[in-house]
Amino acid sequence: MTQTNRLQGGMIDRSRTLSFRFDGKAFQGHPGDTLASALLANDVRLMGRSFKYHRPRGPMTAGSEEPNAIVELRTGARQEPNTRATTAELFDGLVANSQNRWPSLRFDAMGVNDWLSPFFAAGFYYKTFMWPAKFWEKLYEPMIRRAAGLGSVSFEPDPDSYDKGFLYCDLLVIGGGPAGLATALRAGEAGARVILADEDFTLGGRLNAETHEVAGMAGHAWAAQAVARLADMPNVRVMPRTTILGAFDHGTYGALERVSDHLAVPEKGKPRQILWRIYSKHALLAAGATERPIAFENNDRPGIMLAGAVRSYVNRWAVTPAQNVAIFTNNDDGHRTATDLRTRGVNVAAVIDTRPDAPDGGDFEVIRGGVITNTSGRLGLTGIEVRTADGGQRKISCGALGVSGGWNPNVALTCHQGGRPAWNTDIAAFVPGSTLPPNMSVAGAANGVFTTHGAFHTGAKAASQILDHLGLSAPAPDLPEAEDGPVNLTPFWHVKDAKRAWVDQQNDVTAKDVKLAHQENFVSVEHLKRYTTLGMATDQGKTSNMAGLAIMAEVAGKSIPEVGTTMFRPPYTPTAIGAFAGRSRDKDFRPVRKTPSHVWAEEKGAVFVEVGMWLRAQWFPQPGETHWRESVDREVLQTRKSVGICDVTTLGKIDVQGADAADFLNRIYCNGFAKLPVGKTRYGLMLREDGIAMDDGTAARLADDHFVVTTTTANAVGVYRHMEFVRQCLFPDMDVQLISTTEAWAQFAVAGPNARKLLRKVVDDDYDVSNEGFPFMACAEITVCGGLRARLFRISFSGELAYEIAVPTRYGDAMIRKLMQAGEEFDVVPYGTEALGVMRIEKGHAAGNELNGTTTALNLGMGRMVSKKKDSIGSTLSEREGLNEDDALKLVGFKPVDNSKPVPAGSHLMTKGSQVDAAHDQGYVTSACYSPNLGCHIGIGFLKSGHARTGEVIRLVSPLTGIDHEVEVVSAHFVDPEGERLRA
Amino acid sequence: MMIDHPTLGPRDAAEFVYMGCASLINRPDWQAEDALQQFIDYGYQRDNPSGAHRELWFHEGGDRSWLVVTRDTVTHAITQVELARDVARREGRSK
Amino acid sequence: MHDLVAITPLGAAEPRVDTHGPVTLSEITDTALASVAARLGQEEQARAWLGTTLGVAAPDPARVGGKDLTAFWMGPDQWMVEAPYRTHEMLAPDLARQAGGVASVTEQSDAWCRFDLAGDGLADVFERLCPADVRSFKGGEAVRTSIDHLGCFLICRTPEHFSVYGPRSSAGSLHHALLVVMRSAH
Amino acid sequence: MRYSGFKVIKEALTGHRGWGPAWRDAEPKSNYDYVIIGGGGHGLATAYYLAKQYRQSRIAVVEKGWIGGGNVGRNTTIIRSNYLLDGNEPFYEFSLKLWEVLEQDLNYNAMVSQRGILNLIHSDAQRDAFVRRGNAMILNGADAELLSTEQILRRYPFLNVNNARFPIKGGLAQHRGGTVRHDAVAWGYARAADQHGVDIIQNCEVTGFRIEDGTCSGIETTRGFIGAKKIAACVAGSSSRLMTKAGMRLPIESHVLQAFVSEGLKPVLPGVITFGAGHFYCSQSDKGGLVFGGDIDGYNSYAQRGNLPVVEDVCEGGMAIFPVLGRVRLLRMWGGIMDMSMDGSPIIDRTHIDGLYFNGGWCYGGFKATPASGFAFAHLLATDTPHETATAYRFDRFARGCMIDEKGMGNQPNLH
Repeated sequence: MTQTNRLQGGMIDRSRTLSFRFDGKAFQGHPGDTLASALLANDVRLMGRSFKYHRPRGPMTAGSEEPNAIVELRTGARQEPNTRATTAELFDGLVANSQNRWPSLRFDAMGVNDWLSPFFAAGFYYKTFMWPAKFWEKLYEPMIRRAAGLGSVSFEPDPDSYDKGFLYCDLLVIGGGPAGLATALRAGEAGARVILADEDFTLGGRLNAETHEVAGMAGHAWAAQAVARLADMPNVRVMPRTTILGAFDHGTYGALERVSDHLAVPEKGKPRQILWRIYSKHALLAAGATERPIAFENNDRPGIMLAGAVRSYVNRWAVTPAQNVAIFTNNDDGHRTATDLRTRGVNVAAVIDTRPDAPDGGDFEVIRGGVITNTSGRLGLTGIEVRTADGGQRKISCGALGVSGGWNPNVALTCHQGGRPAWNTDIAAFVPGSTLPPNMSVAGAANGVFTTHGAFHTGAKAASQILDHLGLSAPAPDLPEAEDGPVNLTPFWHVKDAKRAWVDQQNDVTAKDVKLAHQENFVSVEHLKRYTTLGMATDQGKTSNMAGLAIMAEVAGKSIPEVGTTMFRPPYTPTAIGAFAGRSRDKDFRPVRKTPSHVWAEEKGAVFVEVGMWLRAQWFPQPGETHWRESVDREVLQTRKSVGICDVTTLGKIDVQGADAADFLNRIYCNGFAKLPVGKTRYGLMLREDGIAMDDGTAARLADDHFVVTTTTANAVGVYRHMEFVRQCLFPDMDVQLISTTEAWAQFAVAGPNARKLLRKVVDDDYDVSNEGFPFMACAEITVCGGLRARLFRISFSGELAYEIAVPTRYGDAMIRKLMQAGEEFDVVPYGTEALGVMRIEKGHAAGNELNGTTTALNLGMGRMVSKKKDSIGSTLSEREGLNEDDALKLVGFKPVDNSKPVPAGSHLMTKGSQVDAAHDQGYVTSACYSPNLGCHIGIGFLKSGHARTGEVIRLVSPLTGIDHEVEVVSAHFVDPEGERLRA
Repeated sequence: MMIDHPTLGPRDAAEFVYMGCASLINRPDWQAEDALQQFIDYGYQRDNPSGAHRELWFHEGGDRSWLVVTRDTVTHAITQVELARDVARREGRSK
Repeated sequence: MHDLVAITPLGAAEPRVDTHGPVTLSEITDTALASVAARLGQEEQARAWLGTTLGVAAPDPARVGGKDLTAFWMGPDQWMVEAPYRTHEMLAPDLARQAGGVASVTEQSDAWCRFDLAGDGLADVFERLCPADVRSFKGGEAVRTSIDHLGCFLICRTPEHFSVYGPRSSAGSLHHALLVVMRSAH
Repeated sequence: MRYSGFKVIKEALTGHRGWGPAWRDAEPKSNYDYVIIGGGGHGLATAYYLAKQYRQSRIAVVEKGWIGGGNVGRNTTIIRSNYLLDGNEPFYEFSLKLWEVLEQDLNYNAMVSQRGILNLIHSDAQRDAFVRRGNAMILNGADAELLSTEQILRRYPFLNVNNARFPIKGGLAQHRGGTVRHDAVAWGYARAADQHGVDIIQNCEVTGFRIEDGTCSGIETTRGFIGAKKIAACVAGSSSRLMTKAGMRLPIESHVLQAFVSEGLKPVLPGVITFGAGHFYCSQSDKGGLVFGGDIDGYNSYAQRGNLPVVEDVCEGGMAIFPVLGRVRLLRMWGGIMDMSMDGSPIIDRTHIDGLYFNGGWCYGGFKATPASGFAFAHLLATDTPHETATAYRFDRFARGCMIDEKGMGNQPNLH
């Protein structure tokens, strides 16, 4: 029994047969099929289960608005939950499984919910499950969660890649139906840069689904010709399988191109999907319309679908959903479906038309003024019950039912920027309102013009206007002949007195639920939606919102536009999270920055650590070292004993030049810089305008009008931005030029008593590095290794005699090798960020943990640095009382009373004997380490009244990590407090 | 969102870093009698209008210009873009 | 002459070359760079001097130009001068001397890594990398833009030859992004 | 009418005819003791606690649209009290305690689900900061636990640890944190307030304040003048727009924060999880959708919608830690207007105008604060003294230099 429902003709390639499996069973279809069309061809109508009541469901539509026929597509890591069978292109080997059912689609134990549905009315859960309170997390919620949800994820990383891109155009045409094609042709011929995007894999829109002729040929043939013409234009980009997701500000559109979803797996190196950001000067929305159902008793059985979808299946895919089909309609479109079915030789059981004055059909029965009062068939439609105009009841046997309640223009994108649609009584539907996104026009069915003729003409008119705006001209178009039938429709939303008539099929919201919402005063559209979940399903309300609104209007005694409409929000159709992330995932989430000595450090077996984007050497393990502390202790001790080398390139460097450079720095730093002599470096503290410390570093004066400023690694970008703000916005007449040079120079700290001796071996003889010739805080431009330009700064973060030497980055690798070689006789060690941290804590230097955005110069023990004699950023607001309290937090050091105890960062401080709670909090430890020099853990941190409490024993508590012991308040300068070493 | 850069033409706002109200250009005089109060207002009080808003954007991913952009906070429509340096000079800032 | 041996931004002794489809991606190391920013009030003089140095007018915004030396626009009254490193290792100090105080010059040679892409279909590659309108480029364009979170300069020498300057420390990430997209686009 | 399981069963068997309106649609009276402007979570909670806890009467809530239509109806539903600073932590912990008894108090199932919240740690410095925070929480009587990566992987086995740009080095958990069905909070408070006699007046927009001699005696609205002894503004993102009508400038900017929900899925995430090296946090609703968000767009906006770059940034964060989500589809995105204050913390205070009170500046942390905000604001309105957990939320803290800056970002609202 293969493809028993396949008809003649259609836009499928019968020369090839594709095999696929659904719920383990093998089927066949053809290229051009969707999963839904192929299953229908094989007489499979049951494809899913609904969300709440687990009702059996089949496809309701033939497009992306599908609420019912959603499946788990593919298996393994590529399993894709909630995939619309109606848009999934068939490929050979496709595997799909039904979802939200157990144990099988045909027998779903959760179907019991359907029998219990009276208890599960809208919002029932807000009224119960409250007792006892503890049971919610333990019992009720797990139960609800297991039952809820639709498809499942594989729990394996998505193996496919996603790409991103950026496109520019004069005109973005959204939708490749007649209106879109006509517009694209016209604009393309006029020379505009055009992008034509359509979600379908074959452009043409309804031309592919209808039997209307265009210019004397089949509509789909005309569409194919138009697409071919467009493809030949170099200024036009035709993008099938591309959904415009959202209309964002200033002509920016998001688009998803499904590059590989029609393949079993993407080609090597190719992405699964691409998220395009399209920058358009104009956009034309020609996204067509979506048919809407009518709500009636048991209107959700597999085999009941929209009448237009029946035509799509019949005409495009040459598939009939059953051999005997009935139609339920309030408009002429339904009759068209019957005609098309008859043309293809399918039996039409009857056309039930709600209109007493419905037109005559062809060779099928029309039941005028009739309504469907019930349907039968547990897993698929077997028949309908009809109440005729005279009140009689008829039972009609059928395997499928096409329903048409009219069409809703696809206005979603017109509303993405806050615009509201307007009600059009003629077609009883919302059409685009007066406030469209800037530079968007709408044509064709999306604008409520439902004929092919109208689509061509409104498209051509929009094209003229857009071309005028672009300053382009094109000859008046010769529009093809096309059908131009009027829309004959009498609004009819639901059959009254139904016990259960589905409005939102996926979420199982019935007409009664809408009425109950009204009864409970959830009348506003947003309340209705949120209370009943109407329109919150994966179809985003495309098939349900209108009926819900209409029923609410009816019970509230208002018109539909008075009740309102809900907002349409992006994305137009649900879109893979992976696509929005693009290439920036896993290890490629953010770029990596490597230091100039990275290759060398790798050779040395360094352990690396992420510091922002940077990868830095954390420590350099030596053979035999089994614990990181061994390595770090060794690096610290050896540096303090002899000499160590550390790559400090990551510190930000900003080149500041200009006649006013010194004055500029005087404004930037709270301490004075105007009088810094050439050849000297000074420590500087920058405040934010609110008086809080922003960053610290050094500024070296290389010339009268030339400084090099360093920043912390973390704040390099922010400080540069801030300096540009001060330069451009606050003091625009200062002669100052700024540029970052962070990456231009490889910079190494050479620290320790033997630092000078080591440097002497690499610095060229022309330069004096003696203590007298190059004292503490000196700086100079020098040469090294026989002529390489370099910069030398005598600054120290470790507290030792130390220098920082900078060479052009390309020589950084060679430089560290040279330094290590020169240091061999001193047993030089490379040290990483851990040892760097230990030594700066031993010296009591503030770093990121102390400059945490809430601390002032006063807190940092640098209150006196804030010059009162000049204007600098932050100096005024730093004077506020709250920042200058007598017992303000001050940076001090801590040593454990019991030397074996740790002093962990993040611990809080309590006065001895006081209560341990927030009210008695005295401060906190910011940075801590084991000091191999002191032989115990030490910490620095902020303590109320700070130094005044030196010698006091206080209580260090970290209830989070189970720590509570005593520490002594000491100076933060644990090592060489007088600074003799760094001046040596 | 697109910002029509006065030198470079329309550029994606993603290339820019936003700071806030352009009134931040008008930094008070530190020697004024009521300097502290002026700085408090400057630092903390905002018009925050719904409608036209003059605001500072930094073209960090571009030419490193600070711009003053006049943008409607309800519709996001941008009506004017100027180099902040020109605005600052016009508003009397110097050195 | 010093005895230090340079390594490439990708961390090797020799520059790397990769070809995929019609596109060749080359790591370029023979480039010296120096930024030139006009001093306040000296904008016209700085532009004139730079024009003399380049042998063509100082490039307009978002443009690149020159002969032996080339320069591209970086910002208001600010340019980046490019020259062969072999012959111009001292580009910045040389320019600083020549500028005679009308411009501030800063060495930028090693702040950047440079990758050149040559071949057909480069727009297909770059439209997946950055929000620049590369399809409209005819040669001579220079824009600062963002490639996978990296601030880069994109220089269109000709539609068949682009240069990308990115932060040198992230050469590996930038190279990876370029290669991935070359494979995706071609 | 009391809600209960028995009532649900009874109504199910009798056609649901017995359910009445959850709250009345009241007509505005000419005079009240208290008028609360803003029918969002905070305004309705204020009215409820004012009526119930402080036994005040003649209370109205006026709402320009439909109740619960602001941020209480468009957030990512998270509750937690994992704050660091003294000015904040007691308040948010008080709020969490109120959440824990909310449903029984309101007789409304708002699905308060203490499924736990976890902040991932990616660096040593971040661990130091989280240890300090966790200790502050415990010292304030809240719960906190420092988890190892192994402990985290037991709960989230599919977290990206093998191919991560920023490795996970642990996490700070608050097990009492979790999620709440956000809309139900507004409805629950509205229903309970209504039952205590509060008038809820929808579709009533304030057009001005009647202020004479420094005293506010009522509001002009689209439905006429409404007099009151005390007027309480509680309008979140619209704070500046409203208070301008009273001649006030605020230390607040309005910014857009986007949020996202995926299609429904069978259970994936057991709790709330926050990425520490990017902008992404996520939980799963009872209905099955993944509810997630990230950072604000960063520019002033009243538009309730954002732009693509932030959508992409958030999803990049998601794919950095959960590459299993690649094929999960984002169903809907939306934006709310955040009243971003100058230090990232709120204001609950009297204004300089007698009779006019202000509650705002919640940034994107307003939802979790709903019960305590209502309680503390009711306390202030009823007693003219700040509630003990909200003493720091004063207007003058900026002038005094007593900012409550959790993130340490200073006076730039979009960085908080």
